[in-house]
Amino acid sequence: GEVTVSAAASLTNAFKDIAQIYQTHYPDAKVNLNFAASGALLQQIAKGAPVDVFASADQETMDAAEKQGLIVSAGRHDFAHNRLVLIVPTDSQFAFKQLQDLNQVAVKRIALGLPASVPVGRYAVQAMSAAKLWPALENKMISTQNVRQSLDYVARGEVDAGFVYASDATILRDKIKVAFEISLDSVIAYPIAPIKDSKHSEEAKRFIQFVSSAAGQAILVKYGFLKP
Amino acid sequence: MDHLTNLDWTAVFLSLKVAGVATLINIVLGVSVGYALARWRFWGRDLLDTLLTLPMVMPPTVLGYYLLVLLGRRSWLGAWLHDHFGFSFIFTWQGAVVAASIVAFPLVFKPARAAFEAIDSQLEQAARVLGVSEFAIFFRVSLPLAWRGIMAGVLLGFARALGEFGATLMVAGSIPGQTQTLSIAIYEAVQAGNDEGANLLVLVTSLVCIIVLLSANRLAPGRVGHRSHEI
Amino acid sequence: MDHLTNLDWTAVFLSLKVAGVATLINIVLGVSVGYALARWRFWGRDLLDTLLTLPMVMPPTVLGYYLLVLLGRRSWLGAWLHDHFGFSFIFTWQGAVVAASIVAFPLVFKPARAAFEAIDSQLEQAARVLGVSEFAIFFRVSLPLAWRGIMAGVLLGFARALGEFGATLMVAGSIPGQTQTLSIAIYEAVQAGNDEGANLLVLVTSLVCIIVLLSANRLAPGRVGHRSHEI
Amino acid sequence: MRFHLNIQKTFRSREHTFSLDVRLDTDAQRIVILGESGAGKSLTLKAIAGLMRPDAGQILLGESVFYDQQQGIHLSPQQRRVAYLFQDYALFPHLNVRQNIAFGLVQGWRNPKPEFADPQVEYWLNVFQLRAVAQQLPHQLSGGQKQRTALARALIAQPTALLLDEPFAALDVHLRRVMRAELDQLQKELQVPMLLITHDPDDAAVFGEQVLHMKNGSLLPRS
Amino acid sequence: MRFHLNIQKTFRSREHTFSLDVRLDTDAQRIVILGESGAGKSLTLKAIAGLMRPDAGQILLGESVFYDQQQGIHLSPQQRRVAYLFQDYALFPHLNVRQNIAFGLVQGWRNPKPEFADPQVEYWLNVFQLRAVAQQLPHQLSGGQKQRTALARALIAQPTALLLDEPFAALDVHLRRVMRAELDQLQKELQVPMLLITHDPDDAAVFGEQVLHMKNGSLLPRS
Ligand SMILES: Nc1ncnc2c1ncn2[C@@H]1O[C@H](COP(=O)(O)OP(=O)(O)OP(=O)(O)O)[C@@H](O)[C@H]1O
Ligand SMILES: Nc1ncnc2c1ncn2[C@@H]1O[C@H](COP(=O)(O)OP(=O)(O)OP(=O)(O)O)[C@@H](O)[C@H]1O
Ligand code: MOO
Ligand SMILES: [Mg+2]
Ligand SMILES: [Mg+2]
Repeated sequence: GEVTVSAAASLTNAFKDIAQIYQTHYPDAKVNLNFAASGALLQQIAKGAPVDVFASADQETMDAAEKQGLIVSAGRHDFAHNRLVLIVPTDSQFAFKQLQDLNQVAVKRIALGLPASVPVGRYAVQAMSAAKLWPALENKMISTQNVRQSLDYVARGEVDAGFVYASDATILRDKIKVAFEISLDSVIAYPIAPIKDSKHSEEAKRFIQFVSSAAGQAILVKYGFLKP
Repeated sequence: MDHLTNLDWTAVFLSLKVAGVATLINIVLGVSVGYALARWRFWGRDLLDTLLTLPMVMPPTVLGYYLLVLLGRRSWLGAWLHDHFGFSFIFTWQGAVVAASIVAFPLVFKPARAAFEAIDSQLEQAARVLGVSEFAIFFRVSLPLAWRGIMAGVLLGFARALGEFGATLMVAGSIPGQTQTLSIAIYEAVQAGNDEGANLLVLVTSLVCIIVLLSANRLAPGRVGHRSHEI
Repeated sequence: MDHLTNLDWTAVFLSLKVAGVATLINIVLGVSVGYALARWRFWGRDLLDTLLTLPMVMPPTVLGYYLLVLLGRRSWLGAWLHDHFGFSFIFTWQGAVVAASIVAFPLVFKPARAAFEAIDSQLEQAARVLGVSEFAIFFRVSLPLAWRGIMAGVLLGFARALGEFGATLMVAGSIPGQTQTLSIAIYEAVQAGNDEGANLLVLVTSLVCIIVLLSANRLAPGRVGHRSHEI
Repeated sequence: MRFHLNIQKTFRSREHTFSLDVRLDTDAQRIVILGESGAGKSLTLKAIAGLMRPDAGQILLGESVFYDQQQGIHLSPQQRRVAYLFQDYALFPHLNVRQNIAFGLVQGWRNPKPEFADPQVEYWLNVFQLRAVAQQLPHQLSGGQKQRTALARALIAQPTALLLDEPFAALDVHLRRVMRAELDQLQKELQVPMLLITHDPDDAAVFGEQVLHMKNGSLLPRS
Repeated sequence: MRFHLNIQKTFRSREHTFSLDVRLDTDAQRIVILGESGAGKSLTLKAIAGLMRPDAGQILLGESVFYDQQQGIHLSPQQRRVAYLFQDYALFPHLNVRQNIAFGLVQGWRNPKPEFADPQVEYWLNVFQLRAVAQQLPHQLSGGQKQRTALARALIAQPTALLLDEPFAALDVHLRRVMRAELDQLQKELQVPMLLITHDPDDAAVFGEQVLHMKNGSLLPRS
């Protein structure tokens, strides 16, 4: 049958591959993928968009969906983990090893996904706060609309560094490099869940299973995600 | 590559369909509203004009959000449409048409109004005295004389409808083959780091736009009674 | 709430500054280009017109990306500006102006061209015979007669510049108090699920736009030689 | 046919006020209006054609009430069906001579084609010597060609009255004579009232069953 | 002053070809052109004013070469500085009577103010009896008022020649007489060549030092 999957923009490449393999596995299936920012996807679902599966980039959005009764809570689970990394231009003059290094005067600007709406920004702020760096670094931050904008700023040398997920760092590999990984108190986990109003709940369940299967996980790993 | 080429064509046709239908709607609505604003004097005319321009100032995503609220299944209108016709604007190409129409509407009605106002009203009077109905005067005198200005707006509106993605993405989603227009595909390719794909799509969109605009220029009815600068 | 109110006002003034300067630039450039396209016949004129319309069809984010490539520190132009003047468009309000100008440019030049083409060229000839220079004729005859159409485009362009956020965000970033315009603030509020904040900002933007557009209508020079429909 | 005119209208501009006050009641079929420039001749014809709404008064033509302020009647120009020649022609700039002349012959929302053929159109093209320029647009015409086109356009439909504002002003003496004869004949066939504004004494001689003088917005008694 | 005219120009429209071929060499200061409608009179004046570029020939006025195809000379209208009255007036619709008349008096990029005061403007407003309507826009004028405004606008600057296309066509007999006298005097003061197109034999009588007849695009020898 047909199944419509709303997935966070950061999952674009991985889910395109997964859907393709899924369809060769199950020739009767047809996967419609709908990508946007997690928040936009939630708004669409809340207003009755005919979606069967929701894969969010953060727990908060999925929590909100659950609170509004939009998803089947029993079917919710995490299907991937990610790591927070600091990236710099390949020709960067800096050799950052830890968050404290960002506190030099020479470091002028750092790209950060808008904490209010971009999950990666939220995790980065958490990490900087934990390291007691947050108010000090705050006015070096350039807020970005999404991960891609952060990547572009770093790649074009407009900022000295940027916070992204390890999976995002697989894009523009020739222009950026990972300086170091940032350890967090909590794990970064991607939740997936079937939608309550779905008319294709069987197909939805089968797709969610496939994402968590070995085949699905292999693809996710290829794009920089970790097994949950 | 093959896959990409296939994808392109559906997106191209979908974009043309969405922008084309939206433009048709705006020709009818925009020209009528422009004409009404130019001809009828009523209290609050300029305020109405300004209110109708507001879709321009709103970030399209926000506009898309409001449309979602208005047309979604939970809304009065959305529920009614769904219950009676089993139809919903959300995640359909018709939803994309609605979004594109609203975003492009001010571009059509405002130049149309200015063009109608620039007509020498004595010509419309001459037509009246000749016994031709107001309806016919509109098509036979006012419209041809305002043609240039109207076309400028319509072509701008078409280009905008073709390029719109903020509101469209919100209302219609981004489902390849169904609602993924060229500009959404571009946006998505950029997000996914597929820069060559994005550049190719930008090229395709630009070509589509150039072809449509150039052919529209050819379509224009013969130069409307104007001397060249020197004879 | 207090914080929000404070933020609003900087964003309001910044938005007005950006949209205002962008509109001034477009009045000069858009009207000149519109005039040149209307008056000079050269090969590829319609093609040039179409190419200049292309910023309309590109998703603003993509346009912003190209601007980043063009103006960024790694570009020839960006590097030159940085080395000689220590100035960069990126992350400055001037960058926002560039983005807003480019996005709104087609809205200004296209209606302007149509308005200039609609002028009865005999009037310009009459001015020539009276010994008035071509430069003065432009300001004393062509511009006043094309005024309505030009204003329609300029007001559309202003609204668009005020509402633009895709390209602006890319070039200027979103630094509160420095480059965070109203529409970027709206976008962020919506993204953050702060609906009341977003609604308030939308209201503020709409009011700003209404006030500016209505006052611009008042500014228009007296009705340009047109009879009311019935005397 | 009785023709009753009693209209008042005031125009105020910043420095200047112009008051029109025209009273006329006549059975004459051919009326010529003479008068100095700015006397109100054109405004009077406009009021009769329905292009200017007076402040007060009545306009009656035979049985028809064109305008009556007290009864609140103000027929639209379409309902009056008069032939009206604009002093400055008001030709449609996007239509050629043939289409301009045929304009009132076709109803519906489409203009006559550039090659529109019709016995009446051919007749007027010949009589007014416009055949050679039939395909030309107004801006490609000479002054006299424009005037003849406008006159043909006005006369072609079967009008209830002929209102002609200096119909021969742009024509040479020879053409004036030809067209005067043509108009003379037409009026006799149609038997409808004709009001003609002119500065040419010859026009007054041919058409002036009643000759009126206008001055400062009012008609003076016959000279 | 010698006036030499030798121009050729062909207009082709779909059904009709019109060829202008005008040859004139004269020392006369006052030239009246008569001729049937569509003969090419207005086109000839346009060529002299620099508003129409001939296909071939020369236009010489005294010492000045206005146009010479072989030498590649084609002065702009601004350089010729002739007074030209358009047959259909071509008044600026956005300027009032006063501003229209003063238009050529001010250089620079701003139009004269609506209240622009200048002895020359006052003079012509009085002479042409336009004082009362000085603040009105063209669409608020009568036909004759428009024509007088256009004539005043043309005459006010010190021109090198007077090119007048039916200057009195819309005026009543009395005004014609007044303005004819005025023009007569002006020409005598300025001592510049004057070409006047008219259909009125009285004009020919007053101004016709040399009377030319035009037919089918060519000038016939003096009648
Ligand atoms: N819209 C208007 N506003 C103000 N005044 C006007 C308007 N229309 C006409 N007038 C004035 O009314 C007067 C009469 O105008 P009208 O056109 O009837 O004159 P006319 O008798 O036809 O003169 P002519 O022979 O010069 O054409 C003029 O003084 C004119 O300035
Ligand atoms: N742009 C043009 N294209 C084609 N034909 C033209 C053009 N302009 C003028 N003509 C033709 O040239 C001829 C001469 O026109 P012109 O205006 O010089 O006549 P005129 O002698 O001034 O007549 P009138 O007394 O009626 O004003 C006319 O037959 C006209 O149709
Ligand atoms: O600024 Mo937009 O216009 O996202 O489509
Ligand atoms: Mg008149
Ligand atoms: Mg002529």
